[in-house]
Amino acid sequence: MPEERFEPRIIGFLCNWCTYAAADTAGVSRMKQPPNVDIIRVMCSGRVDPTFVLKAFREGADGVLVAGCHPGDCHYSEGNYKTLRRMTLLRKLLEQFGIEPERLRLEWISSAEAPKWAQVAREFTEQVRALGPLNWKGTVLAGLPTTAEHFCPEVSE
Amino acid sequence: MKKISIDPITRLEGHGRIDIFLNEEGEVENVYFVIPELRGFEKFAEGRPVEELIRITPRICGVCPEAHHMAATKACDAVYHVDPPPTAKKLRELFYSYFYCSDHATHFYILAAPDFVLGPDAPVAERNILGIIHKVGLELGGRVIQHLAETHEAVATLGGKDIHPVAGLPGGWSKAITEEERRRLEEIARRAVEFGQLSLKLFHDIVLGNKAYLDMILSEAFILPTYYMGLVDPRNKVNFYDGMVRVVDPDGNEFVKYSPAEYQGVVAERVVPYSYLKFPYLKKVGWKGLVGGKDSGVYRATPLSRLNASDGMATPLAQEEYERMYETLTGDRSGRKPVHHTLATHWARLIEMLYAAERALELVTDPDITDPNVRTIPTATPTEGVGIVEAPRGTLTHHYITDERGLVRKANLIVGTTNNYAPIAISLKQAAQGVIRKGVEITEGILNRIEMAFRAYDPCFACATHALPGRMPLEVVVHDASGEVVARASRGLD
Amino acid sequence: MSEKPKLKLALYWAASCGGCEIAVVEINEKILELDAAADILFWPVAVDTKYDDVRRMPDGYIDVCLFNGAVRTSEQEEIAHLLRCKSKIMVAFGSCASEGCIPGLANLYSRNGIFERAYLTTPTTDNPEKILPQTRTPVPEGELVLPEFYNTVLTLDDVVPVEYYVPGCPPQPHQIWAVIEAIVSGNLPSPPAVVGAGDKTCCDECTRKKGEKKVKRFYRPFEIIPDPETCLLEQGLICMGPATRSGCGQGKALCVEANMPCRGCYGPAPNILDQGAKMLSAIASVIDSNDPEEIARIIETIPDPAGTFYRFSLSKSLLRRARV
Amino acid sequence: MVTLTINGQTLEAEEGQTILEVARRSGIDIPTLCYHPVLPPDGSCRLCTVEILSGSRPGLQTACTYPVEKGLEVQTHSPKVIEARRVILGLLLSRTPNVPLIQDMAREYGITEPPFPTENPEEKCVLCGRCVRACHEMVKAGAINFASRGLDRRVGPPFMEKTRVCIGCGACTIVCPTGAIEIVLKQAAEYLAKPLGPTAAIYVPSPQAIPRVPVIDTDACIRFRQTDRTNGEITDACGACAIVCEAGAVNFDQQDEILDLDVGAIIVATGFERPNPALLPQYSYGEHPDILDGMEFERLSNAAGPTKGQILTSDGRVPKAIAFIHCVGSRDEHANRYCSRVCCMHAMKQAHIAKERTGADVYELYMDIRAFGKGYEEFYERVQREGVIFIRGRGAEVVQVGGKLVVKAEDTGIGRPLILPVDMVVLCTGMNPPHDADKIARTFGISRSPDGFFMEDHPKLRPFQTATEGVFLAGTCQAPRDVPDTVAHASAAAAEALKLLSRGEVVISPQTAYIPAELCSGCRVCNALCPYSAISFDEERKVSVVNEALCKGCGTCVAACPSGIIVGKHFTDEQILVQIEALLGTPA
Repeated sequence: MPEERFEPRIIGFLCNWCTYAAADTAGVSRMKQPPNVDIIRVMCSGRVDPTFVLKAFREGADGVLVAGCHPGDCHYSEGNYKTLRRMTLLRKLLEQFGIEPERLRLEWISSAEAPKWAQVAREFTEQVRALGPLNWKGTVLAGLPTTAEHFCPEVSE
Repeated sequence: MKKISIDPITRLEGHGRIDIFLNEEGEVENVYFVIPELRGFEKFAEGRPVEELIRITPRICGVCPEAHHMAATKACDAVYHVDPPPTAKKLRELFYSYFYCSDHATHFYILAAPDFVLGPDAPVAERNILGIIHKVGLELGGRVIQHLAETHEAVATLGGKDIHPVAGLPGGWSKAITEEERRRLEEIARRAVEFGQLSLKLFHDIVLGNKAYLDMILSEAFILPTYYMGLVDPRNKVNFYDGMVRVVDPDGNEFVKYSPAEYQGVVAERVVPYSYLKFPYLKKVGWKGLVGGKDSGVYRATPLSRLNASDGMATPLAQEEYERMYETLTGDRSGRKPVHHTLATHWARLIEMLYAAERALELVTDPDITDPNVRTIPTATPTEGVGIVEAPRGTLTHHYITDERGLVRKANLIVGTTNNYAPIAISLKQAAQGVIRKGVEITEGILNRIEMAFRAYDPCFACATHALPGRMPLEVVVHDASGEVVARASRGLD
Repeated sequence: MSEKPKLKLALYWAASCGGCEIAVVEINEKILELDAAADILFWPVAVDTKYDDVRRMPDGYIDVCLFNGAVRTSEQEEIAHLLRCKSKIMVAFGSCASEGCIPGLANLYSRNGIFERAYLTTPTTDNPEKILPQTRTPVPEGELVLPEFYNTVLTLDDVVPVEYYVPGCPPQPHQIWAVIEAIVSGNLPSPPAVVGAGDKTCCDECTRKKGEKKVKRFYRPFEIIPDPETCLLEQGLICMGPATRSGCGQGKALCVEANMPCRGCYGPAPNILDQGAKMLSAIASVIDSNDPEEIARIIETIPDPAGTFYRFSLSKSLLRRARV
Repeated sequence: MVTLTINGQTLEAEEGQTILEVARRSGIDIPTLCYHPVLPPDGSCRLCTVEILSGSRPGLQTACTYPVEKGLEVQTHSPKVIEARRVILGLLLSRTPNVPLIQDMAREYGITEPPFPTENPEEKCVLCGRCVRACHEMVKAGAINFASRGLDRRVGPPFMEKTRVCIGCGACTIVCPTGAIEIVLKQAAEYLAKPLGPTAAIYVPSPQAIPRVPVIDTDACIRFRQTDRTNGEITDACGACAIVCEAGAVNFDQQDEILDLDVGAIIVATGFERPNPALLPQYSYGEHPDILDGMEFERLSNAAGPTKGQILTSDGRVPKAIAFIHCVGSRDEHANRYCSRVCCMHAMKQAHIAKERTGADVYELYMDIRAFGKGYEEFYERVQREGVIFIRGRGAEVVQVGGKLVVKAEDTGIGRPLILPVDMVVLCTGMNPPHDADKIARTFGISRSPDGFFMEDHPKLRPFQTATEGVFLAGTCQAPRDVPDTVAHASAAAAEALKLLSRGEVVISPQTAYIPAELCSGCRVCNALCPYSAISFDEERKVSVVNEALCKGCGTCVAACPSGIIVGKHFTDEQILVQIEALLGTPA
């Protein structure tokens, strides 16, 4: 039986004004893009709490894509700079946890750049595919108790 | 054949285990002392900013976090090639002295005293601090508690927190003290000195005054000649905070005197498959297994060792008591050293406690002690450093190697109790052989006598294994020749 | 209290440093009140009781078990199960039992890495035959055993259900006493809950003056002498206070009072999922630059994010451990 | 006030006026030559000589320099005066026998032939010195002056050589009564040659300009050029316009100002930019003066334009054939992909005008005619009826063959290549977004669509609103559109803005941040993060507070809050975390 191709799970956090709009247009214009990226809409990339990224990795994401307006074009004027700072530091942290920093990607995609969105989605999917599965739950946390059970050890006199 | 160790219930029997094997004659064939814990601090120190180890390593042991805090702080001074301002050094030693006052008191009154004050054969349920208080009366009990409370308070004032202090920094101490704080600290130091004298008086009355105990202290079962290690000042007086490490041989002659940076040339640690703890020994003498004497690298690092390895105490009252102890135990006025009586360690501990109190008083009344200049900002590139202090349970060595940004690449820790792993194992075997005889019923009391040999070292295997758990309850399992368990006793130790 | 039957209390430690026990002893003279209010059935540290006694107790015989220490070996896990079933109320006592504490930092590495460092590569190690400790070792007289050393440091509630958590490394005596009083008087909140701590962050207790935060570079504690009045974070010292539960000091944050930044020993603030991620977010947010190069430069001054932001809570973090 | 009589007529005059001024004001003619209203009087040509019958200086005096005085009695045409002028004019005519102005003046005094021998019949300069005074007193350049004496006396730069001191302003040529000075400075020549550009340093931008006030082209104005080149040493050069402006409306000190206004709404109407046809080399724009773009043709055909609305080629001929090339830079993958929407119609309008005024053959080279507006299609038909020739096919190239223009195209109707020799080519360039549109967009927090124009909030439902509350778009800054559409669009924007203002309150989106005061520890991490300064710190309670009216709900503070207590309404942590779980919970 032939080796099955690895299909990465990717979570994308998209800002409402730029990248989400771009992704929307890309869809409406029937641009070719992989199904691997699951999108979560936030008003601004500045809303993306590193907690969300770690949560995504913990729950099994192989890659996380955070995308917002171009620097200077943020609908909220500065939010995306905060994102830039956070993701830069977060990448450094991920490395310490043995997660390739490339699994977390930050992109600036304006609402006008639907083709860029489609291309980034394709590229990143391939990039993560090349990195291989992360599957945190299934490998790193494999065998660790998650929900504590209550039982009494049998007592032998 | 039923294997004690694999039955999940019996495995619950504790964190340290003494396996005593009897031969056909019912005499002690062999004794194994097993430490089932490992901490891995050396590993996860890697990658940390070295100055953070000052706040991380205290978690090796919650009983003597101050010792690790201080060893780490000194190691960091060395790593950054920085010399703290005089007042910073004084504050550190002052802090450290109060810690000794409380730690030694904790051990003597809460752990050791039950054996002496209540007696080895007293009912289990009473052999604890509350029992002591009932026996010696609330008045003394109250003094003990007050002493502990006040010395903890002093440690907290100086170190920011009493358990797991925070004030140490490469190049100094994060916090100067105000005149108001100083006055309170002086008050505490004065009472600590009185308490030290009081405790010694108690020891003389209850222990030395009691022939049975004195005989036990002097008995063969509790004599073990080994090398002795301890930190000494330039005048070879006992010092806890700083100086050179001095080792004397069983005859009391200086074997080696080294500075912290040279420790690797002196000490090595032997790995055995049946325990998570390594056996340190003197490299130059070599590893001959679990035996004492001049030809074995086994050494001890305990209060008694420190006294044996020194030429006396740096403070008057302690010096007096120091001379008295050697007179008593060697039977002549020459003050011949060393003495090998394991149980004398308790006496030595009280002498050290008195010294610590006296030293604290000296420092807290030093005119510079309130000087606000307590920091030197390091400027040199960090490299490598070793910090050594005397932990109550033995010489404590921290050794860090960093990259040019001061991130730890390698760490090595040889902690107080570890030094004494081998001698404890030997003492246990001796004691076992001394008390277990064919046909003698093995009572709780008998086993407790074995533990007394153990307890004299005030072993803290939280430290020893840099593993957690801290306090280690001990299990004594006696197997007959067929491997059957014929007796078992266990207790929590502190 | 004397009328109603005395409370049955048990204390135990697993993978801990013992600081929690010392902290209990440090309630000082109150230890006598405790003695009056409760029977300490089991406290290996200070009280002589045999495991057999515990083993023979009926299930749920102990009213409250204060369990400190993380779970690192098979043995500790079994003890946790035993005490859980003998106790009505299980309390994760202290940072180790609650979040894994500093021992949890071992989760950045593997068991093998730890063994290799401890038994093979430390400079003073003498191990010609490259021996590693074994769970079973045959000796002439029989066999010696060691418990299994887990690859990952677990928290108490990873292995047994827990009613209450008492944070802190160690829990501060005044908080311990508050908890004991609550237990004795039966004034515990409905479980699961954190007791013996505040419901805000250290900043709430911190007495320093706080302003808007914009940081051009971060300093390590030994690099500057901070102004004693001003928020340490504003001075470029990474202080975990903002993401850390309050409760350590009575109206002051202990470490910060000593001019040292908080490291987070009281665990995650009440409303956050992951202490490290939250602190990372806050720290990154106050970086005062929009230029990628400069941002990278400033972040260079934060040498050890994982070891700093997860100093005490790694075992309870979202990722729990590193991939090695 | 003083009273005097001229030629027996009693007149009132003001202190300091000259006899000449008073006489001219009262319509009494006194001939002048060296006199110029904007120059200080000199009295050097002496043509304005009059006779003082009674006054402080009786006898023959120059009227341009003689200040009025009480009881002065003047005769401007007494025999003595006439005689004096005849002598002067005789001398002048002998010096410059062929200057029409002098000839005419002499003739008035009955002199038809030079009474004296002529040195140089080509001489034009009468040495009146107007130019010298202009150069010194007005321009303050001091580039020219009199040289030599007597017969050799002449005007020119030092040693009659080129001088750097001359700024080529041309003032001397303007004041010279006899056209004796020629400008040879290249830049000035070009400046004068430019047919469709402004014609003076001060001009009305366009005949329809509102308000209809002139502007000063500071690059051309003598005063400003002098100020620049002397680094502010000379700041009062020329000022001729100010001297002649009786309303005193000329103000050289006006500066650009930056005003801070608090407003409740903003309408962005920054318009479009003319594309530069030179970027499409096939059309040879800039290589021949008769290749124009639409705007230039507009100017040319304007009644107030340089040709008074006559459509002439650069050499002043009436063109016999004109080609209009559509879609230059529009619907072109090498320029703008979009249709500029207005070109078809303005091309047809201009063709109509061209046909009407020149009767030339007018060609429209088009791809498609987009006559979508009201009455547009009818106009298209009318222009066709007028004989404008519509050729379906894009103008491919404009070349010069022997100085004549040739347009190459393809007639897709007959599927043949086409070669049109014409006299004038009009390139129908469309509309570009302003080159600095990105700066504007950033300033107002609005975004741009792929074509570079500002992006409306919704193409159908919110065509002039933007994503930023209170900022509206009007006209071509949003997309190319013609006048009626622009008026409609702009009116709508204005109405929307007024709605906002009159309501006096704004509707804010529900996605705001909220800080439960009882949970806030006052670390103030969030304070500096809000771009709208919506977060303030309550020193009393030591907690941070969100002003929900200011908050736009970006959630940056929510993500940053280290104690996790800031609630991002409608995007709460819980909501997002369950999304993550849901997405990853299901098997891939």
